Amino acid sequence: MKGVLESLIRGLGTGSVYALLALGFVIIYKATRVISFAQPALMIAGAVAVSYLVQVTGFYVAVLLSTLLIAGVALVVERVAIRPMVGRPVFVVAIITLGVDVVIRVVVNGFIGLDVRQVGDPWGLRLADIGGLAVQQRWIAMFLTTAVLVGLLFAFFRYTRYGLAMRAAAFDQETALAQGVSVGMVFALSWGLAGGLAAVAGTFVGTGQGVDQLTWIIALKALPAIIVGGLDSLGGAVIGGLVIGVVESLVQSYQGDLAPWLGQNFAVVTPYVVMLLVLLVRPYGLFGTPEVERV
Amino acid sequence: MLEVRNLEAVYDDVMLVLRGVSLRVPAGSVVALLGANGAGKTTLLRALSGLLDVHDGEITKGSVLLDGEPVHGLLPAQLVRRGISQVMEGRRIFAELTVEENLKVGAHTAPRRAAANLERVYGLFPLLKERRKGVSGYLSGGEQQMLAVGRALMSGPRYLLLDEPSLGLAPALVGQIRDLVVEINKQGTTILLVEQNAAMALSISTHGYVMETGKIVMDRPAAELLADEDIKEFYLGLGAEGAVKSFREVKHYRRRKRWLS
Amino acid sequence: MTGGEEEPGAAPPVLTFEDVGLSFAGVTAIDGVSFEVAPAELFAVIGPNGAGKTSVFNVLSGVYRPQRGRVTFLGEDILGLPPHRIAEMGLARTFQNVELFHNLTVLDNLMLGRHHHFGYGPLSALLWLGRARRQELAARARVEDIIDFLDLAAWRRHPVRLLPYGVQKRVELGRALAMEPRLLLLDEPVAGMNLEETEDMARFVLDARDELGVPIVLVDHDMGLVMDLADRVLVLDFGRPVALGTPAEVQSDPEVIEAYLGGAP
Amino acid sequence: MTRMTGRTGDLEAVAEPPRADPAAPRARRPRGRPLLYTSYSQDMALLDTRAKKVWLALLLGVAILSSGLPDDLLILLAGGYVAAIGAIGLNIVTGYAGQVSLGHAFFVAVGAYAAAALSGDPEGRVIGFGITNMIVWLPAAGLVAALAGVLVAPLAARLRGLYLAVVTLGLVFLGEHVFKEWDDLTGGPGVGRPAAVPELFGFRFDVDSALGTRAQSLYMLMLVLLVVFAVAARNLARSRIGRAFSAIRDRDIAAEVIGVPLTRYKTLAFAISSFYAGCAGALMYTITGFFDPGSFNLLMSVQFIAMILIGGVATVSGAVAGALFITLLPRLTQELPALLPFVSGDTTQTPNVFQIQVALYGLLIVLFLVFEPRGLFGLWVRVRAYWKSWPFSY
Amino acid sequence: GVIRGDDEDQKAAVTTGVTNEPCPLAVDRNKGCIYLGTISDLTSGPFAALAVPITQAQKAFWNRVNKAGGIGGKYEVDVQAYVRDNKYNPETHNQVYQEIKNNVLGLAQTLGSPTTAAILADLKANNVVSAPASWTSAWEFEDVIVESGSNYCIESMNAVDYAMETYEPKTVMAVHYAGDYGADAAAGAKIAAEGNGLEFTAVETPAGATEQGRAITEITKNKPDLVILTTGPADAAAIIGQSAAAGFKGRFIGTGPTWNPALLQSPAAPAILALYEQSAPGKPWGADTPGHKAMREALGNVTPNDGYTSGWSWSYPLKAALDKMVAGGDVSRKGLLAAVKSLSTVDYEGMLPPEAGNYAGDPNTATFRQTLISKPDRAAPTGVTIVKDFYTGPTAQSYTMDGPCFDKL
Ligand SMILES: Nc1ncnc2c1ncn2[C@@H]1O[C@H](COP(=O)(O)OP(=O)(O)OP(=O)(O)O)[C@@H](O)[C@H]1O
Ligand SMILES: Nc1ncnc2c1ncn2[C@@H]1O[C@H](COP(=O)(O)OP(=O)(O)OP(=O)(O)O)[C@@H](O)[C@H]1O
Ligand SMILES: CC(C)C[C@H](N)C(=O)O
Ligand SMILES: [Mg+2]
Ligand SMILES: [Mg+2]
Repeated sequence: MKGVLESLIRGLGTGSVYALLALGFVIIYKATRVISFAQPALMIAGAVAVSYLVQVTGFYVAVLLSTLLIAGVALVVERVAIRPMVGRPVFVVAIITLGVDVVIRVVVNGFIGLDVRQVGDPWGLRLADIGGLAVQQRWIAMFLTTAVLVGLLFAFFRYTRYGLAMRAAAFDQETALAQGVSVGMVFALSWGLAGGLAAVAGTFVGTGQGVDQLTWIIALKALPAIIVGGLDSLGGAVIGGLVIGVVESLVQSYQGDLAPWLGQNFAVVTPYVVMLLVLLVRPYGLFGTPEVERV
Repeated sequence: MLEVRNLEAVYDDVMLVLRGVSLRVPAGSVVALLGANGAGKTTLLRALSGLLDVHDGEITKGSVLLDGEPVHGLLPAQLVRRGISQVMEGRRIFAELTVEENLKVGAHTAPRRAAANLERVYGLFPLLKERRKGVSGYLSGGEQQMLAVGRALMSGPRYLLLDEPSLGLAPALVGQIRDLVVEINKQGTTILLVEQNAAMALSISTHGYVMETGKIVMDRPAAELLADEDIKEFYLGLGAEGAVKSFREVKHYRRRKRWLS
Repeated sequence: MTGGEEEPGAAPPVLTFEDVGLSFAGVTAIDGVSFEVAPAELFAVIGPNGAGKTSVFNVLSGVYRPQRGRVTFLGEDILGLPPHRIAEMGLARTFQNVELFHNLTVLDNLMLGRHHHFGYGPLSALLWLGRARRQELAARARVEDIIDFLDLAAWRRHPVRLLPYGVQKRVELGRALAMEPRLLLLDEPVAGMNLEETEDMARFVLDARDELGVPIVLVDHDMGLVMDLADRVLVLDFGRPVALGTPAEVQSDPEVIEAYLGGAP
Repeated sequence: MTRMTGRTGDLEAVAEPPRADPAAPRARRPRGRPLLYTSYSQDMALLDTRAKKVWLALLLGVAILSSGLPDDLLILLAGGYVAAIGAIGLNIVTGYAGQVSLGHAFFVAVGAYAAAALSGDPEGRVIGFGITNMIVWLPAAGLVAALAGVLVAPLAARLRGLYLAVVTLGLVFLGEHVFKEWDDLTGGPGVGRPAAVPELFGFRFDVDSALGTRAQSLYMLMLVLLVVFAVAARNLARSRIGRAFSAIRDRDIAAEVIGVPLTRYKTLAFAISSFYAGCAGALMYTITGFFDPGSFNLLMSVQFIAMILIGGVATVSGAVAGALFITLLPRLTQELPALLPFVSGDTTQTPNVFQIQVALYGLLIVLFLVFEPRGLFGLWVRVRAYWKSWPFSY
Repeated sequence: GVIRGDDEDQKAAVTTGVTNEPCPLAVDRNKGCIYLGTISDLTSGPFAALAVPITQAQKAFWNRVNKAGGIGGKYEVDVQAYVRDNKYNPETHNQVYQEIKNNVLGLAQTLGSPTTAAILADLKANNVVSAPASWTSAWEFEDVIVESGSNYCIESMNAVDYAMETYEPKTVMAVHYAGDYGADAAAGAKIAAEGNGLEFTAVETPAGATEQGRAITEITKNKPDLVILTTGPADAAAIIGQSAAAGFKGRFIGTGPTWNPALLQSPAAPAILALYEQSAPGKPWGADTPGHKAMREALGNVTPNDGYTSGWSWSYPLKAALDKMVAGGDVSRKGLLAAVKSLSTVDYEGMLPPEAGNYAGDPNTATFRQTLISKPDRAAPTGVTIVKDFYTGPTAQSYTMDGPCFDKL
């Protein structure tokens, strides 16, 4: 039982990182109907920026600066490579983000160099004792940070008109323009937010274990998470991320004993299995908006 | 005053669709723009609201002046802020948003007046109020058309460009739309009305233009147009003696208009 | 009268619609509507916006599944059949908001109308063997007739998305005709057209009925057109039938005037 | 080589399919189009104009003459031709039928393993049946992959847009897992297995022979196969099936209402597309002779998508052009930095040539798509439209 | 029978990849040039962090050879004209190999097993001698591949035998990547464990520090006395750090590529210092041998990394073979291969024992079986100091190399 709880908590910890990553994807999707494949690069860039800044400013300031920096990078990318594509087929834009990802990663890899870089977080691998359970402190930090950021985002979308503007722009850019929505501004906003979130997520990925040139791959975990939650739902992204994290963690712990016939490391593909199962029942994920079609 | 001078517009760098169009919409007036399918009416409205770009189109010559100031380089959002708002052809509602959300997007540039404008629109279209929580994509064609008109009013525009607002509306509602146009015009909004329902349009306009293949071919006060023989025949469906013709008697397709030859 | 010999009701009806009811979460779209369409009849359905006209079409073509009622087409019960099956039986329609395949040319759109008339499979398509080739040529000849008929020759190779609205409506009619329908449903065929184009469309509709003998169900808000062309008219309001009769009868029905026509024409 | 010239009639389909031209109405026929067709069959032919025939002859000539290029380029081009077969396949499901699939790598893998297993050494470390004749394993690989496509289709048919894209991406991850675990078939990650043996009735294409070097044989083999697959795809596109695919892409409800059964056609699209992918997979590794399960990843799927986007969606010639572009791009970017004197060849320096190469790869894709979102085909249409509609077609 | 365009370039050629013209960066312009290719994982692949220093060290190595008079006084060696990035992808590897193969005599480096396997047939058909950058046991069976130092399989056998002496474990767990690297080492650990009568389990783990949950669970649940790790550095840190945090007290021994000096900066450092040791096919950067000294001098002011050490030491057999080839007079690929086959010792300037360079015998006798064990040490340049110098454990000693180990897991 204790084992189950511990792997559940580990799942919630990694799940909150997936959730942060997923939020970035969802925000961009909401405004542009594009899955931005540049998120992995922005994430890793954020972590690497922290690993340099932390030596000068200390951890928390470094995270803040890195978040702003990466949001800025995302804004530049948006302005240069995405804005000109307003009104273009989304898949073309998706492939462009992929090219952007390649370019950014080359640069970031230059900064990573040969070694594993440490983000210098205050938690390390220290444990906290919660009701007799050994819980890594960084997981608690991840979970709380995610909760706070999600709260802020919800408030932003709830109390400003930009949430609606994003959805309108995503549905029909021309019509949104005709309503006076500055589609460019909406794009920039979504990219900026997503970039900042990626930086925070990247930093958390790096806690306790550092970042190297391969760390970006973890960002892909957000894809099944957003499908599970529904591509355009912020709440869904959070739930999806946590579900994926928890299921994965449980499978890591118990699949070997319970279902060895699934092969070694079945956990690696559980996010996708969960995704498929959810879609069998709900083709738009748990909270996604169904496409409206009538003739 | 909204004024178009000698405007030329091209799609895809090659298709010349407006060929030197000039037109004036004096403040406070209702101006009708008539023309066959493909004449370039929608293109002209796109040029006025800054949306040509989206269609790979551009203005290659001429100018658009708003109160004497050139505005043809401005972005759509800037134009909306300056008071030009458009009801687009084909309704173009945000199908995945609810009725009320659609209207709120219309108020994007005027958040402070949103609540008041919302009440005004609901007053004009009670049906929308009834369905305000419903997903707009499931509305019937005519209901969507009301929503599109309502949405354009949400920014409280000074100039309203209406692209076939009566399309798909039941006769009773066409009457209402006409009254509505008159009403908003009275409340101070200037209107450029593109319509296929020429009788309705001319009956409430001060001035009318007829456009064919990218050119203005007639430019007269609405009353004169209503009396014009050609307009009667080709736009109002009145025979020489003023009697309404029956569709069953129509024998030929594609007649040439006299003013084009 | 162009309807020809068959008096409505004499021969067995092509279509029967019996006490159909359809509603969506909270909205009643159709509520107990019944009617029949006789061979070669031009039957019109009118009513205010949201009255349920398009929904009737959607039920007929299998897009909506009503909660109650019975619908037969050519004597067969078609409720529950998938749309493509109904289309294969010979029911063709146009849509209120033009639903063409907008990246395809006029020609391809029309050829698509003939989709279920082909009988060759993937292999013969990949190899373009005799069968595929012969059938395509035959279909092309039929489609060219329609192009001539609807005067679409000038647009033949244009992607339909670039065509003016009125032409798109004509292409849609052409696509329906290419299906060689045994019943034609037209949803607001002249909306957004000027007078001249409306006249053309009226001509096409009449000719289609007269030359091909297809019965037609027409929905439109252009009263001039409806009253001129229709043999019988059904009026709906809030999904309920309000009146059914000849144009003259319907036009003078006070309930219809109240609900639909309004004061001014 | 003489056998090849008989195919002259077909390759031009690759050069320029008779797409509708948006800019010019029929009344003003573009130069090179005959003013009068005497029959619909002429009008519907793949090569309906003289210009197309000339283009064809030119392209084919160039392709054949290219067999005199150095071996390394031939190998590269042969790889490009195989990639083109795969890209044409993806174009069928994604370009024509509008079902965006990021799962192409999975179907490529299925084909590659089916072929490798069929033609593998029965005594070897991994599963093999010793049937090396291509005439057997190539269609078989296609069919096994097509079967996989048919199995996936029912779920796929329920999904739309990016949901479908990510689900098919999941397929790649699941497939990777299976292939990595199934050592007996794949040899396992980092170890791999020998690929299918390209043998046709005793003639081996993967060894030097009297007819030419190994590279020349492979090049010609892939060229011929590409022509065959491309022509078949063009045929499909102009048939009822291709039209039905496009109809589903443009407006699925309307398609169904005019009589196109959606699920059946989506399944068919996946099946045919996967058939192409399977064949491409089977052929792809005959060039290296060896492959490992790590190759069938997201990157491969994405590259296929990039090929059809860069080439121009829903055109066969676009897929071919895109495939060649993507395959040749690394070679190109390899040469470019040499022109920049300040770039270091020293791998410990940043930036060094190798980093610049990778960055250029990404950058060129971005630039290309930003400036020509309709791809190479769009570029071509633009050039053509410019000449044809001058001064103005209206 | 076809006339090839590239024949012209070879006018000044003695044979493929050897010219009488001096090297582009020649020290002595009177000498000819032997070109060796390099195909490595230079940017985006998983081993870039190792490949870059390997490549750099080899450049320095050959530069030193050239300065010292080159090969037999007649030739210098160029390893810079034909360097290609394989992105750790077999097809790419093959493509770039095709591109350079007519310009090089052999390959100074071909990184990775599946990648090298993708060109192996061609290497064999054309007698292209190549130095691999990987230590998999499969290479023992290929004449054209000149491997230096023990393979992963032997290295892990020795690691288990060392642990037997030192910690007397009862249970052994191999936590490993799949494939030629991880499975090769795990197979060695298994053979040694079985030979020593220990309980053995193998846990395959995917790459990625966040993917190690299962490995950690297995370790903390089964509490093996010894864990043989074959992963990458970041993953190793995750496994060691989090297992220790969860109370695991057993020992870890990792293979060479598992280590990276930066791990001592990670939060897992205390656990690593307490529980971890490292097996290796060669001595670390700071070792006191003439070869190491020469390497440090040649590379100058770089951040120490044992990628350099490996790249440098692998080059000795190629140099020995080239010397022998030039001395023997048959300057050609065949000549080089013959020279390789006649080498039974190589002078590694102390970096490896001379017997490590045995390419003459059959695979089983030629297999080199000595490795060493180091322990983490903050003071050492690459973070490790030797605790047990070159040795052969009893398992490795008696083991018959009759096929790649990874097939035996
Ligand atoms: N995006 C576009 N690209 C290319 N050509 C276009 C585009 N939009 C419209 N056209 C062409 O421009 C011409 C004018 O079209 P426009 O839509 O302005 O006509 P309209 O007068 O509004 O017609 P309707 O009454 O049918 O709405 C038409 O020939 C049309 O085919
Ligand atoms: N799929 C659906 N989901 C929810 N409500 C629907 C749906 N389809 C139709 N409705 C509702 O049913 C009613 C009837 O719609 P329908 O489209 O049939 O009207 P109509 O008579 O065609 O009107 P119009 O003349 O405006 O086109 C409307 O109130 C509409 O909002
Ligand atoms: C550089 C090495 C760690 C490479 C690894 N041994 C492989 O064969 O792929
Ligand atoms: Mg218009
Ligand atoms: Mg309707």
